[in-house]
Amino acid sequence: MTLLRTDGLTKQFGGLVAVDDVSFQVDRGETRAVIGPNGAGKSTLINCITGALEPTAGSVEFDENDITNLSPHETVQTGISKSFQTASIFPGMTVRENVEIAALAAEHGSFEFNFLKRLSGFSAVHETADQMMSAVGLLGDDDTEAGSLPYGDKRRLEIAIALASEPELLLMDEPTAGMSPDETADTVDLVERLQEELGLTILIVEHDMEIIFRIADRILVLNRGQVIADGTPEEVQESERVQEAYLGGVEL
Amino acid sequence: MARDTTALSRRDVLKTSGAAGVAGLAGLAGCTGGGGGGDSEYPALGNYPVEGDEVVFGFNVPQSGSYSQEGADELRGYNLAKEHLNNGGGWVDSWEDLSGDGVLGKTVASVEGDTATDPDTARQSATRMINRDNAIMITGGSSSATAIAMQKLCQEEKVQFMACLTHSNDTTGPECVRYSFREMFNAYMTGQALAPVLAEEYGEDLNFYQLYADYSWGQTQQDSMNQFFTEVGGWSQIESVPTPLGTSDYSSYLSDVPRDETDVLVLNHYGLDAANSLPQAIEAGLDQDMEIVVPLYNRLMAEAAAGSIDGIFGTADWSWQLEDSASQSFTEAFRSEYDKVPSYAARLAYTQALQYAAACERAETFYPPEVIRALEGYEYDNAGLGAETMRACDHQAQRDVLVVRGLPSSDQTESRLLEVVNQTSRDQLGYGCNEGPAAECELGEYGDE
Amino acid sequence: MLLLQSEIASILLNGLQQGAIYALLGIGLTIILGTMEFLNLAHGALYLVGAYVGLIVFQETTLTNGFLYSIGITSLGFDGGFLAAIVLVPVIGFGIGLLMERFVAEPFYDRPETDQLLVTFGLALIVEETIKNVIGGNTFQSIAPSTLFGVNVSQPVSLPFVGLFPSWRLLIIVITFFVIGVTYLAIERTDFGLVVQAGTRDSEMVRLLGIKINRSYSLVFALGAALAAFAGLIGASIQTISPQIGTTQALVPAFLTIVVGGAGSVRGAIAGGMVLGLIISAMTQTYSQWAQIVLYLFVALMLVFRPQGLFGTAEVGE
Amino acid sequence: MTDREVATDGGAVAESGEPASASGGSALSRLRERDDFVVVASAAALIVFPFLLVDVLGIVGDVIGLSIGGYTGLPSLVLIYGIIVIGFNLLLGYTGLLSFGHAAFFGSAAYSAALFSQVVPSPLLMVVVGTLVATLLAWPIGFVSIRRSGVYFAVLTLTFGQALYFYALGPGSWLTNGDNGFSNIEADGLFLGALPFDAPLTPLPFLDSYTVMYGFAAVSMLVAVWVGNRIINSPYGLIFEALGENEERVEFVGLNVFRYKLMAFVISAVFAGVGGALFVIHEQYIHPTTGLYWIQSGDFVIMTVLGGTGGLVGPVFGAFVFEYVANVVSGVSLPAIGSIGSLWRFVLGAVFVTIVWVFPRGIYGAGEDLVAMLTDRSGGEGGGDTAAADGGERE
Repeated sequence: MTLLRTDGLTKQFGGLVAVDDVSFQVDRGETRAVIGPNGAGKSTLINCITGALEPTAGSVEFDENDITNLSPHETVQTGISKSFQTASIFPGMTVRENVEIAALAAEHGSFEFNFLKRLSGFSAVHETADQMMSAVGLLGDDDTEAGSLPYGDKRRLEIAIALASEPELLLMDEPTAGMSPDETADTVDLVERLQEELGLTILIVEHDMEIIFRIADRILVLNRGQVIADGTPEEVQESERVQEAYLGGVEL
Repeated sequence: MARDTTALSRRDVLKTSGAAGVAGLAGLAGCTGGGGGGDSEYPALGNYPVEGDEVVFGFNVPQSGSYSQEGADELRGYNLAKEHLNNGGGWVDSWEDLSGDGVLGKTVASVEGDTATDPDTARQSATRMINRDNAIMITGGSSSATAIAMQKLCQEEKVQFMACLTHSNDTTGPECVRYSFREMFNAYMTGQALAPVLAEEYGEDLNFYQLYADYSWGQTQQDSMNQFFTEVGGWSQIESVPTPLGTSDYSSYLSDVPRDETDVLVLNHYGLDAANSLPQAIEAGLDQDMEIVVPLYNRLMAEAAAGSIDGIFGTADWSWQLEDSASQSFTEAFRSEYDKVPSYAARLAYTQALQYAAACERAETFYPPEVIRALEGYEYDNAGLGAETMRACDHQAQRDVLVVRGLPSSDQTESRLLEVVNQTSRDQLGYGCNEGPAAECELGEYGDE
Repeated sequence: MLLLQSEIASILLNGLQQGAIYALLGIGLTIILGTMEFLNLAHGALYLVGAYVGLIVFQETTLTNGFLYSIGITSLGFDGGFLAAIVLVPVIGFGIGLLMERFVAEPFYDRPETDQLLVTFGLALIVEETIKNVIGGNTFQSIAPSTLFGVNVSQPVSLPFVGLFPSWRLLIIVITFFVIGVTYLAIERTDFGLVVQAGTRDSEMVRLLGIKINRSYSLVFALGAALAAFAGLIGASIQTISPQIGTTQALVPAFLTIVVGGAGSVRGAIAGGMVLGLIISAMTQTYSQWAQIVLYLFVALMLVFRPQGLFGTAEVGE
Repeated sequence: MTDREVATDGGAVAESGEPASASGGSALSRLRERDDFVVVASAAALIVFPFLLVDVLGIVGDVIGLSIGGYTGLPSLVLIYGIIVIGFNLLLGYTGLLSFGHAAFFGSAAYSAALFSQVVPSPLLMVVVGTLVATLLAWPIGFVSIRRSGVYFAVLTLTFGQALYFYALGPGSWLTNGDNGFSNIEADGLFLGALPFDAPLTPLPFLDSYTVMYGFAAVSMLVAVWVGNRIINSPYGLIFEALGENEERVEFVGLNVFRYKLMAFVISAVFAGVGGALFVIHEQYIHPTTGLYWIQSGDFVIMTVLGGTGGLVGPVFGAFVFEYVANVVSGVSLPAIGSIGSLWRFVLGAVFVTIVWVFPRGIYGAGEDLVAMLTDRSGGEGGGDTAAADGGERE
């Protein structure tokens, strides 16, 4: 059953066509990947889906309703959450506060006039926060300042924030960038574990071939904004176009 | 205007309790009502009765901001007055009301405040002097906005205000109050004094063009110039253009002046503004095509534009160059104390402080309503400008006005930049109590009604 | 209200002259703010210092009060004339800029903007009060020379359309445009200028690329300071000089100029200055009471509908 | 704030200085949670404040021969500016938006309250009307300004303030009495004049600095502190702080960044409106330079940063130091130098520079650090915090 579908999605910056007529689907519960060399348009595609960029043409559907022209916060409210490549967190606030703000948004929508209501009264928000912190193993540090966490923990906090929005689809923008090999392994295990526990659908944008071929059910390959392959890891490996454009003809 | 508050005013309760309380706490000898003649037969009002053997005058002058130099000269005038009130000298020797050993037996002490030529700062420092330092009188200021702000406060607090340097018609017009007196002449009188002299000097039915500083002083000033130039000289006004507060480059305004039509350019700018607009007018060569008039001179501007004031007419409150005995004795006393000649701001300060002291002596009390009545309608001729009357209906002094002209750079000395052309007698100046600015003045209550 | 030809011409001339001073102030501020993202509220104080240094270099100034006077120094400076001032004021401004960058800006690059604001605002107060208490609070005459390069500049010259126009003001337009041109070329053409431009586009990237940025930061700051000081000298030649002119005449116009022109863009500062100068000049010759109101509302409309300013890059103005 | 975004985006790469102004989570914040503690603590401070400022300092002054005591009106004035900067700090300290035009809301509230007093001389209604006008003005100004950030936002808000200032001074003087200032404010007591503002609250002689006006201002301050505390402990407090840290992330957790920033702007304008109305009731006078000029907006910024943007009530200390130096220190005359008079701006400038250099988190922040050091809390929250602030030397 299709959760997310793009239909002829295009994005032009003046003369440059960053995303050129991309149509692809993500099924519920699937781990979908988007790969491609630098500048292939991966991030632009994600930004068009989240509404951070306004697509020049084409449409994006999520759970059968059109989210093409929604702003990012509206897209998140429909059930899509994004974790950033650069661990975008709130450094001056505690770990708990970082996660609670996402849980709060999921709880009461994008805007409320509750500026006199006591935050401590939102029990559901605290429970979700605890759940997500424990899921990423940060419950112990809930009182420390997020900025003083080691880099790996920051990435995991970021994922916890994304999960606290209780999304159906989690977009992960190069989650293992700048990580050591064992940190990468931990993160991958975490992602797989979360998928089973929370029944998440995940769309990963990644450089690292080795991870993609291990955990992705289906892979979309982009090059210069165009789709050059879309299928299971095996099909993608065979396709000459992929090898020639992306792997430089090297046999995997 | 001010509503009649019969309820206990702050001063009454605070006075009797506050002073005693503080004195009690600090263990000072708490005797009250001692010292001078039985001066406590009136109920407490404002900072009256005066406790202890000192009476405090509040000198609130600009010490920061663009008029700090004028404030410094006012302060010299005030301190000289305090010195003479306590130990004799200067005018105190010749004024029969003043004894030379304090006022009503109390030595005169003073506290100082900074108005920063800003109405709110002026009010805050005046409030401090009234509430904390128990000043019986506040005086000072070098702009009409601060003068009006302070006199409104003093009316509420029932503490006497003696306006120093404020030339706007409004101060003793629509914004007048019972608790304020003004020695300085106003824009209306400037117009009356200048018009006949300029009509004779430059001729009849000419065209004049005005620039005016767009605040209370400038507005009333250009009104008066227009009224009297048309009435007396038969002149006609081409246009009167407002220049916003804070303008310092007048070149666009000056290039808008129609050179061929205009015979006289009137720069209703004061102090720092005039020190910018006049030189810029000369630089634009306007003086070649027309006469230029700066209705109100002051020392700050004359010094800062010394190169451009040659032959420029204006008016001034007073000048140390006057020959009469009072002017000479004040100038001598000032020069021996500060080795420089006094500006008219210093004379205004000196006069107003002494006038208040003399009024207290005449009323034989510091009780404000009585002091006010002692000042209202008081005739005097010992303040350097011949016969003067402090009018009862709007508290505006009816006095002579000096018409002056800038000296060429060659004749200028460090202390002599202007020459006195004419001392226009007060009989040709002023207006009735139901005319001009006085018509809009409602003084308000004495405080003992 | 039909504007005569001569009025339009004089509006243009006065607008250019006022705009030139705004542009000088704007360029100085924009390269500092653009390159180092340093919010410098002491920019007005640099204008003030330029005016006073110009005063002392231009003529031997007699003091009548202040600390120096109280210890017996009754005159200050030497009769160097305007030429000496044109040379010395920017040089001294440059030196002060170097010191200021080293001791005030450098420790604050990574501090939040509010801290930069407070320390520079405090510094501006200290500079203003020091000058007032040392040299004295009185107002000095403007220091326009009577002759320059042998040309008599004190008499107005008659121009087509405009009629008589102060020749000194004409010369100011020439001088300031020359300085603006030289600065513009220095930034557009030289490699030092390249660093400045790169810095104003994305100072983060410049730092990451490891370009030895510290030295050019101090040079950029010093150049900005020199320009502000020079603007102070020009201002001092047409208006009186007093301790308040830094705050009243330079600080707000500098910020208005850079936002209209686009923060970080030298071309923007020049254009922004000109546009603001023309608006003020046009309004004072028509509805003068509304001049300031129209100026501020214009800047507001500009910021609302063209956020990045005339030449700013969209990213800077987002 | 470009500087902050750089810090967080670069979070992954360089541990550059954390924005010191955001308060760290700790026992202290739990302490702040409990409403009653904050309100009780504030009430205690308000009860003692006039006595300390006017009477005690007055006696200390008499002893050492310097007139450093406060005067009766000063405590109310400090509270009025305190209320304004509490609201302003929600915008500056928490949400990270530096506005240079808040005098527009202060002044418009003051003038509308003053004009309203001639219709109904009731102080309470004056505060309501003034606050309403400030809020109605803040909505459109906020709507167009919030899209900008950094110096653009500061200058945009400045332009609205300046336009109002020059209107009130020139063309609008038929309404505001222009440069003469507006002084016929009819309300001069609570409950339609029954309790005149100047009269002391209690007949006790040594409590004469406690006037009815001070009572009115103190109650308003208590309400402001209570409301402010509720806001920072409500979802808004969390969201404002998050906005100040990383606006993009707030958008990506599903919150409408624009509307929350606008709410922060309007809430701060409400506080400024209350302050404006109280000011005109206290001072019975308002002038365009006091009410609308950009220097007044600058003073609000200075007071807030001086006091410390980290806590809710930090800025109130900044308001106290600012008003005390401006209105009392300026009147002190030292035996050697003579009257400080004109030097007080020098003193103020020196105080600013020292505070920023020595106490990066303002006076209140310094107090918090002192308390943290004295009680030697574990986790060295205080110490760690300041270390982090200086740690980020630029490479």
